[in-house]
Amino acid sequence: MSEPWEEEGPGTVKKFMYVNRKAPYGTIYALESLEVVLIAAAFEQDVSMAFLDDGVYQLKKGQDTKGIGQKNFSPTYRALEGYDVEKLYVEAESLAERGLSEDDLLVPVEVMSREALAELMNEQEVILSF
Amino acid sequence: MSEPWEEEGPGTVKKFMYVNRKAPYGTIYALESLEVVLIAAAFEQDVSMAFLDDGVYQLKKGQDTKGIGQKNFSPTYRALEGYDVEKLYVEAESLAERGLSEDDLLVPVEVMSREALAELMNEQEVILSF
Amino acid sequence: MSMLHTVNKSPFERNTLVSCLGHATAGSAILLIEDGVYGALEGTAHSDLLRGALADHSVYVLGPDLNARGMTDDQVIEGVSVVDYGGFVDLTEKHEKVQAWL
Amino acid sequence: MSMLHTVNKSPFERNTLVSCLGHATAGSAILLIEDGVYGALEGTAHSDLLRGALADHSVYVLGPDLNARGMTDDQVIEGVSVVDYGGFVDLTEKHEKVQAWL
Amino acid sequence: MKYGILVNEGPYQHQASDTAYQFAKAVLDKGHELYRVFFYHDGVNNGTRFAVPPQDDRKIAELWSQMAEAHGTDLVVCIAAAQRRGLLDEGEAKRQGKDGNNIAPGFRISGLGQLIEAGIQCDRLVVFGD
Amino acid sequence: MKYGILVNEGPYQHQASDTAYQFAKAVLDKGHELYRVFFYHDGVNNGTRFAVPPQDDRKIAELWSQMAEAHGTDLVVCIAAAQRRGLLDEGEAKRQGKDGNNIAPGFRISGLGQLIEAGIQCDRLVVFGD
Repeated sequence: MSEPWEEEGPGTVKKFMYVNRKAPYGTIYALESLEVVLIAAAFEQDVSMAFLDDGVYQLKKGQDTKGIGQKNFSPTYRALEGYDVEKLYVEAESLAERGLSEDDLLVPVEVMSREALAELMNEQEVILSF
Repeated sequence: MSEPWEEEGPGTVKKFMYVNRKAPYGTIYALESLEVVLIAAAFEQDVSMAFLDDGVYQLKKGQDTKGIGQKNFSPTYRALEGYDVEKLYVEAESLAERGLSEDDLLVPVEVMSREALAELMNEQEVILSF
Repeated sequence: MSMLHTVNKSPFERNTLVSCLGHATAGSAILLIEDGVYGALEGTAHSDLLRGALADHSVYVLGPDLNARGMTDDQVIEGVSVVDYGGFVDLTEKHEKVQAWL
Repeated sequence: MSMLHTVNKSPFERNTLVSCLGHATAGSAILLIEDGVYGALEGTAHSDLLRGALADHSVYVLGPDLNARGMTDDQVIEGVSVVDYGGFVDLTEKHEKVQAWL
Repeated sequence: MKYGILVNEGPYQHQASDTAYQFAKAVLDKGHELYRVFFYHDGVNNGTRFAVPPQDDRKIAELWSQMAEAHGTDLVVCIAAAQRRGLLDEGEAKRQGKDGNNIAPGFRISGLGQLIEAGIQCDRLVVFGD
Repeated sequence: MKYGILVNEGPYQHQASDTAYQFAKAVLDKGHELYRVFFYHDGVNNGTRFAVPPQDDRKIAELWSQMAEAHGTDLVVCIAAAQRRGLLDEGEAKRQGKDGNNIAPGFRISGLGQLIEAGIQCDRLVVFGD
C-alpha cells in the first residue's frame, strides 16, 4: 500500500543518509546523530543510516556506561524500527578490521562491502555527517 | 650570573614543556598554547616548547591568513625570544615526513631526532599538551 | 549523480582522507579544506595517496586555507586545482550532493 | 624519572597511539582511556601495535571506558591491566609526571 | 540554487564556523539563496552575545548576526543542543527558570525538524564540523 | 599528594570533562589534595549555569559546582578563553558592558597564571582534552 506522500511526486521524498563514523561516548556525535534520525522519522523521508570506520562501535552489544556516568543510549538503536527507520547499513571491512562480526551488533543490520556502501552513498540526495 | 629565584632551591623552578602536535588555524590549540607560554614566561620557570607531528606546521614560514578571516599569529613565535623562551625543539622525523626542512621555519629552532626529543620529554617535570 | 567530498583534516592526524578515498566512486570530486589542505602537498609522506586518487577523481584544494598555512599554489601536487570560497560554491553547484568526511 | 602517558583516541581514527608509542621511552607506562581503549583490544588490525609495546612498557586500560563501549576485560590483549579511576590516580602517583597525547 | 548549511562546532576552537561563514558569504555573493544555517552540537555556541573576543580577532557571533541583518539569513540554533550547552533565548530562559539569556541578535532557537526541513527544501546541504 | 587538573574541552561534546570529573573524584576519594581544576579552551563552557541537559542525562556544570561546594575545590575558568567564548561573571559582564552573566556557582574567572601556578605548586598536573 502506498502512503499518500509518496504520490506527491518528486521533491517531496528525498533519500537521506546519516553517516556514522565515530565511536560512542568519547564524543557526543553518535548520540546527537541518533536524535536527528528520530526527529527525521516524522518527516516521512527515505532514511538510511550508514555505520563505517569507528561508527560500527556504536552498535556493539553489551554497552554498560554506569562506570563513566553517561547514559547508555544504545537501546535507542533497537527502537529505530518503531520509527520506521529500518535501513541500517554496516560496512564489512570496518567490522573486520575491528575483529567484530554481525553477532556482536545489538540490532539486525545489513552488512555490505565498502564498494557496495560507496555506491549506496552515491545514490543519496542528502548526506548528513556529524 | 645566576638569578635570585635560581637560588631558592628545588621546587621553585620546574622544567615545563609545552607539547605542540596540532596544525594552526584548523583548531585554536596552537594559538591558545602560545598564549599560555607568553604568560608562563613571567613565572621564571625553565620553559621549553616541543613541536612534533602536525605541530611543526605552526612554525611554517609565509603564513598569510587574509583569505580565511583569522589573525596570523605566527609572528608571535618570533617574539618568544624577547620573553626568554628560547628552547624551541622541533622533531626531525616530523619535518621529514612533511617534506619540510629547517629553512622552512620562521624562527631559529633546535631540530632533534625523535629519540632525543623523547629523552628530553622524559626529563621534564610538567608537560602541558593542548 | 556525482558527488563532492570534502575533507578537512590532515592525513597525518586522522584517517578521514584515507576513508574518503576508499569510498569515493570514480568520477566524484574531492575538495581539501582547513587542515585537509596538507593532503594536497607535494613531497610529503602522504603525497602518493592523493596522487593515486587523481586517476579517478578531480581533486581541489581551498587556496585561502593553503595560504594561511604558509603554502603556495606551486607546492600542490600536479593535477590538483586551487579554488577560493567562490570556487567551493561552484563545486557544490556542479555536483548534486556534498559529503563532508568529518 | 618515569612517565605515564595517556591516550584517549581510537588508533583507527587518529595517529595519537602511534605517536605516543614512538616517543615513550623504555620503562614508561601507557594508559588507554576514553576512545583510546579500542587500542587495547585483541583481534583488531591494530592489536600488534600495542602487543609490541608490551615488551618495553606497562600498559593499562580504563575499565569503565572499556565496559561503556561493550567490551569486557577478557577481550583485552594479554599483559594489559584493567584499572578503574582509582587505579588511574594510583598510576599518576606512581609515575613522576603525566603526558596526555591529545 | 537554494543552499542549507549545517555547523557542528562552536566558534574559535575549530575552524568549522569560520569556513561555514566564508562559504555562506560566497553563496550570497554568487546570488544563490541561503535558505537556512542550522547550528547543531557545539555549533550552538556560535549564537552567544556574551562573547568578547580580543580586539584584533574576528567576532564570529557578530559576523553571523550581521549576515542575518543584511540578508535576512535564517540562523537556527537547535533547541536540544542549546539546552545541553547553555544557550538560551528569552522564552527558553523563562520556561527553564533561568535568570537571564545569552542569545545573539538574528539567531532563533528551534527544533531539529528545521534541519530536516532544510535538507528537504534545499538543493544542497553543506556540513561543516570537526 | 597535590593534584592539578586541566580541562581543555567543553561538556558533552567530548568526554574530556567527564573523565576529568571522575578522575578528580577519585583523587579526593583517595585523600589526595585537589589544588585546582583549570578550565581552558572550550573547557570554559563547563562553567555555565544556563545549561539544562535532559532529565536522564548527567548535569556536568552542577557536578563541578557540587564538588566545589563539598570540598572547596578551586574551579578556575581562564579569562581570555572565557571572553572568546562568552562565559561571564558579574565583574566581567560589567567591565565588558554585557547585560548579564552565566557563570555557575563555585567557578571563578581568572588568568592563565593560575594554570602555571598549579603546575608549579602541584606534584602532578593531569590534562584532559580532545
